[in-house]
Amino acid sequence: MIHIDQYAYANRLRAVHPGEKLAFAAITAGICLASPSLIGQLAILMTMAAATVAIVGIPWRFYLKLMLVPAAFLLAGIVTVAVSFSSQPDPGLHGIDLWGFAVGIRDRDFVVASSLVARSLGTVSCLYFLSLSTPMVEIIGVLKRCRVPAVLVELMTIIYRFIFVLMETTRQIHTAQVSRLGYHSLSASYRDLGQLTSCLFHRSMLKSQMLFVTLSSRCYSGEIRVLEPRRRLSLRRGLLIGGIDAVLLAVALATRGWQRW
Amino acid sequence: MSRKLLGALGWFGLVALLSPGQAYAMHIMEGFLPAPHAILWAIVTLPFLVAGLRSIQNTVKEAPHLKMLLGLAGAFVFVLSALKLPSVTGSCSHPTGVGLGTILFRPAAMSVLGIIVLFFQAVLLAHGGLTTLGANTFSMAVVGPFVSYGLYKGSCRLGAPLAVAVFLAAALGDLATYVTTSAQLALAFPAQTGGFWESFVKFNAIFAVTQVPLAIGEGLLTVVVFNLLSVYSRGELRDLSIPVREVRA
Amino acid sequence: MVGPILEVVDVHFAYPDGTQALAGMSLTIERGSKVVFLGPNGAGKTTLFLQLNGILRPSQGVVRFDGNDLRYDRRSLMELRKNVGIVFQDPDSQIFSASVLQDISFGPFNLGMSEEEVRGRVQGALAAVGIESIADRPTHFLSLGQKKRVAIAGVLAMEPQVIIFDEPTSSLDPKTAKQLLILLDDISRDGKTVVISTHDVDIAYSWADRVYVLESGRVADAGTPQEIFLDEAMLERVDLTQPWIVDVWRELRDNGYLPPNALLPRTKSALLALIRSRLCHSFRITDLVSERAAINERG
Amino acid sequence: MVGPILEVVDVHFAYPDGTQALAGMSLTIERGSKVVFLGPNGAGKTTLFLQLNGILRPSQGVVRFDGNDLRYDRRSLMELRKNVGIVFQDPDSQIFSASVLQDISFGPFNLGMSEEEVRGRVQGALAAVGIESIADRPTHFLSLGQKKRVAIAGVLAMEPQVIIFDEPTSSLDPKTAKQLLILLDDISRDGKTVVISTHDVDIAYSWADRVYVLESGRVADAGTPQEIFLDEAMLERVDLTQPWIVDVWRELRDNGYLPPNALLPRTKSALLALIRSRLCHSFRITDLVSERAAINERG
Repeated sequence: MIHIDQYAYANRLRAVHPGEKLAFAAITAGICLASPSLIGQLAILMTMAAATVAIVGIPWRFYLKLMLVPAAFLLAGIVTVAVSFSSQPDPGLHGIDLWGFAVGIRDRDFVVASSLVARSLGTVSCLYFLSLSTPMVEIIGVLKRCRVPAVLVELMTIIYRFIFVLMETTRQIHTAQVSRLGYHSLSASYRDLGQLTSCLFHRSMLKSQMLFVTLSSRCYSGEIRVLEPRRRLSLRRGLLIGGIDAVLLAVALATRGWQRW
Repeated sequence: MSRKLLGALGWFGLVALLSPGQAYAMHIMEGFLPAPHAILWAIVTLPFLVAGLRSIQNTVKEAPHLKMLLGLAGAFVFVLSALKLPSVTGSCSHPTGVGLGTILFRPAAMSVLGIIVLFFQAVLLAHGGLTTLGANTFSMAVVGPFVSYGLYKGSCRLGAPLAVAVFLAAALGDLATYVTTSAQLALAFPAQTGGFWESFVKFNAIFAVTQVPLAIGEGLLTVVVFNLLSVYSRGELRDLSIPVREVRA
Repeated sequence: MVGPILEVVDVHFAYPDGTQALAGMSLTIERGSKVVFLGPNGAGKTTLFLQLNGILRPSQGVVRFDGNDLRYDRRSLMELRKNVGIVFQDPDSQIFSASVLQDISFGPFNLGMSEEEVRGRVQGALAAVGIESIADRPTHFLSLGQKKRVAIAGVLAMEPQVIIFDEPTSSLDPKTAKQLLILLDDISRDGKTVVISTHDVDIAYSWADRVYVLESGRVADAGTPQEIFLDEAMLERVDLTQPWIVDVWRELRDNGYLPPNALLPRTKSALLALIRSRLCHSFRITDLVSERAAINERG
Repeated sequence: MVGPILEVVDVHFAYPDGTQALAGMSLTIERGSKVVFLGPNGAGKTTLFLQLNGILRPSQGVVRFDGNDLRYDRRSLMELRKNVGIVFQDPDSQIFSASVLQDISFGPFNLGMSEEEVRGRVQGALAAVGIESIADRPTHFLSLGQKKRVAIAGVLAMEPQVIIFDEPTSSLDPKTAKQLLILLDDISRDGKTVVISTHDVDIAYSWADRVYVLESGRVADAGTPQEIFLDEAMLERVDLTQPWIVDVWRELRDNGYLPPNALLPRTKSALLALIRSRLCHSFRITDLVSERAAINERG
C-alpha cells in the first residue's frame, strides 16, 4: 500500500491534470468492460501496462507484482466459472472422473473464463494506471468537481489522512507487544490483537476529539473548504487520450467475432 | 442434489487450499463483473448510500464534531480491515471490520464509511475494484451491516449474553457478506446446465472453505475487543450509545 | 500598539471528569511581547491556551481580548479565533489533510476569503515558515519538524495577532529546535504576540520577554526572565531548575569574579563573552602570576 | 561480568518504503555500562534499537547478544527479547492494556510464568519504579510521567539484562525528568546494562559511561563523554551543541582561570564547586583588590 501511494506522489505524470488521467483510465476501463472482444481486452491490457511502465515510470518488476495481487481471487473465480461437474457422463465436459462425478470444462465456459481473465486484467490495468499516477488527494478533488456530496468528500479527506496516522499507531503498538513477547501462541494472538484493536479504537476516538478542538481553533464551523492544486488541462493530451481510446475501441469492434471459434 | 453438493464442496475445497495464500476479505476484483451487472449493483446500492449520507448530514449539522468522529471511525475501519487475523493454517487473512464497525457506528454510517473504505482499498491496496464498487458496497456495506445489526439487536432483545450477540453479529455479518458476493457472482455467471443455483452453490462452496474460518476468527476477535471496550472505554461507548454490560468471552 | 492584548482574570475551570485545571488564574499578555509559560505537566498550560482561544469557557472569571470580555456566541468566537491562533503540540492531531496546501488553506477559507485571497495567504505562510519546497508532498511523508512547520503555516495563514505554541520544541532534535526558535523570533519581529509553553528553562530564560510560572492551575510567579530565575526559593518550590546561565553567572559573581553589580547575560554566547572579557582582561591567572612575581621581585 | 553484551557488526537495513535507516553500523555495548545514543531525528537510533531486540532483521551484517549471532526463529527471539527490553518513547503506544496491573503482567505471563510468580514480578516492578499507589488505576487516566513509569515497570518485570530507553525524558517536565534519570541510575546500579537515546547533550554528558553519536545510519563517533564532547569539529559536523559544562569549563580554562591540566567536571554541581574552590580561593576580586591596594601602597 505504501508503494502505490508513494508512486502516486512521485511519478512522471504527477503534474498532469488529474481529470485527464481519470478520464483516460475510466474511458478505457469502460471500453474494456463493454468490449465483446478478447483481442480488444488484451490490447487494452498491453496499452495500459506499457503506458504505466513507460510513461508513468513505474518499475516493471513492481508492476508485475502488483498484477499478482488479485491473482487469488481471479484464480478462484475463473475456476469456479469454468469447471463444471455432472453426476452423469457428459460428452460436453472435457475432464476427468472424480468419485463418480464427471468434472471438467465445457467449451462455452472455457471461452467465458478466458474472456473473463482478459477483461479483468484489462480493467485492472486501467485502475493501476490511475492509482499509480494520481495522488489520492487529487482524485478526491476530481470527485468534488463531479458534484459528489460535500460530506462524502470531507470524510474521504479526513479518512485518507488518518489512515496513515492510525497505521503508524498500530505499528507502534504491535512493535511494543512483540518486544514483550506478544503473539506467541494462537490464543495469545487473539488476546493481543483484541487488545491492539481496542487500544486503537480508544486512540481513534481521542484523536477525533483532539482534531475537533484543533480545527475549531482554526474557525471550523461545520464545513471543510480547501484549495485544490492548479493543474492545466492540455488539449494535446486530450487529443492523445481520445486517439488512443478510439484505436482501442476500433480494435475491440473489429475483432468482436473472433473468439467464437 | 446433496451428493452433488458434497462433491462440489470436496472439489472446491481442494481448489481453495491450492489457491495462493493472501485471502483478503473477498471483494469482487476490478473488471470481474460484466458492465450491466456492475451498473445494476451501483444503482441498487445508491439509495442506501443516499439514505446513509442524509442521516450523516443531519447529525453533522446538529453536532459538527461528528464529522471528525466519523472520519476517524472510517480510518479505524480501514486499518482494522488491514490487520492480519491470527490463523491456525498460517495463511494470511484479514477481518472485514463489518461487525465491529456496525455495532460501534450503526448501519447507516457504515454504508457511507464502507464505500469510502472500499474505494481506498481499491485504489491504495489494489484490492477490490472501482467498476465493482457498487456490488462490493452492496454486500459489505449494506447487507453485512444490516445482518450484523439485526442479529445484534435481535439477540440482545432475546436476552442472549452480549458475547453471543457480538459473536453472531460479527461472524454472521461476515458470512452474509460472502453469501451476497456469491449470489452476485452467480447472477453474473450462471452455470450452463444448473443456472443460477448451481453457480451459487459453486461460489458459496469455494468461499465457504476460505471464509468460514475467517468469519469465526473475526467473530472471536470482535468478542475480545468488545469485552475490553465495555470494561475500559465505557465513556466512548456511551457517547456512541451502546449498551454497556460486561461480556464474557 | 502597546497595552494588554489578552487578559485572564481569576479564571476557574474544571473538566467534566472533575479535574480542577484552572483555579483562579490571572495574567496579562502585552501586545507584541514574547511570553513563556513554564510549569510541570498538569499545571494548566494547555487548558489556559484553550481558554485564550475560546475553545473552553471559564466556569468563573473572565478572559479579555483587546480589552473586551470574551463572548461565546459563534460570531464573537470566530472573531477571537481569527486573532488568536494555537499551534498544538502534536501536529498529527492538527493536520487534517494529506495535502499541505489544503491543510494551510483551511483557516483562511473559514474566514470567508475568496479562493484568490486564500491562495495568496497560503503562499505567504509557506514562504514564512520556509516549506515551499515540500508543498507538494503528502503530509504523511513529512518529518516531525516539517509537520510542525505545516501546522504553524496553517495558523499563520489566518494572520492572527497572537500565536500560541504548545511545546513547540518537544521531541525535536537540537538543530530542528533551534531553527524553530528562530522562526518564532521572525514571527515576533513581524509584530505578532508570541506565547509558548516549554519545559526547557534555558530556552525560557534566553527567549522570553516575560515568564509566567504556573502551578496547579494558578500563576505561581510572573516577571522578566531575570526576575523569575533569580528567585531561587520560588524555583525550588515549583521544582524548576535554574538556567545554566544564571547558575554559572551567580557562582562567578558570588565568588568575586564579577563585580556585584554585573549584569546577568541573556544568552550562552553573551555569558561566554563575559567570561572572556570582563573577568579576564584584568584578572587572568597568567597576569596574576606575573603580577605576583613583580610583587615578589620588588618585595 | 565484563565484556560485550551486545555487538552490532556492519549492519545495513532499509525500510520497505526505501529509506536506508542503517548503513553499515557497528558498535559494542559493554555489560553493565550506561550508554547514550545521540543524533538527529532520522539518524537511525530507533531502528537500531529494534534491531537489538530482534524486531527488525539486518539486510546485511550481524547482531550479537552475549557473543552469539542472533537467530530469528521463534525460540531464539523469545530468549533475546526476554533479555533485551525496550521502553519506547511514547508510552501511549507501549501501554496497550487498560489497567496498570494488567499491562505490567503482560511480559511475565508471556514468559510462561505461573500466576504466583507473575504477581511477584509485578509487585517488584511496581516497587522499583515507585508506583505501587496507582497499581489499580486504568492506564488512560495517568499523567505522562506515570505512564512512562508504567511502561518501564512493564519491561523491568521481565527482568532483562539490557534495558533500552528511547528518549526517556522527552516531553517531561524537569522534575519528572530528573526523577526518571535517578530511576535509570537505580536500574544501572542493579547490574543491568542501560542504553538510552536522547537529544539532550547535557544529560548525555553527565549520565553516560559511553556515548555513541549516530548520523545517517552510521556511527559518526564513539567514546567517553569527555572524548566526544571535546571534539568540537565533529560536534559541529553533526549539528550537536556542546554541553554547558564543557563550554563553561573550556572558556574558563582557555582564559587562564583554570590550570591547563584541570579535569573536566562531570556534573553541574561539580563545575560550580570547581568555580568556588579552585579558582576562587586564590584569585577572587576582593583579594585582588586588596592585593593591588597593597602594591599601590608600597609603590
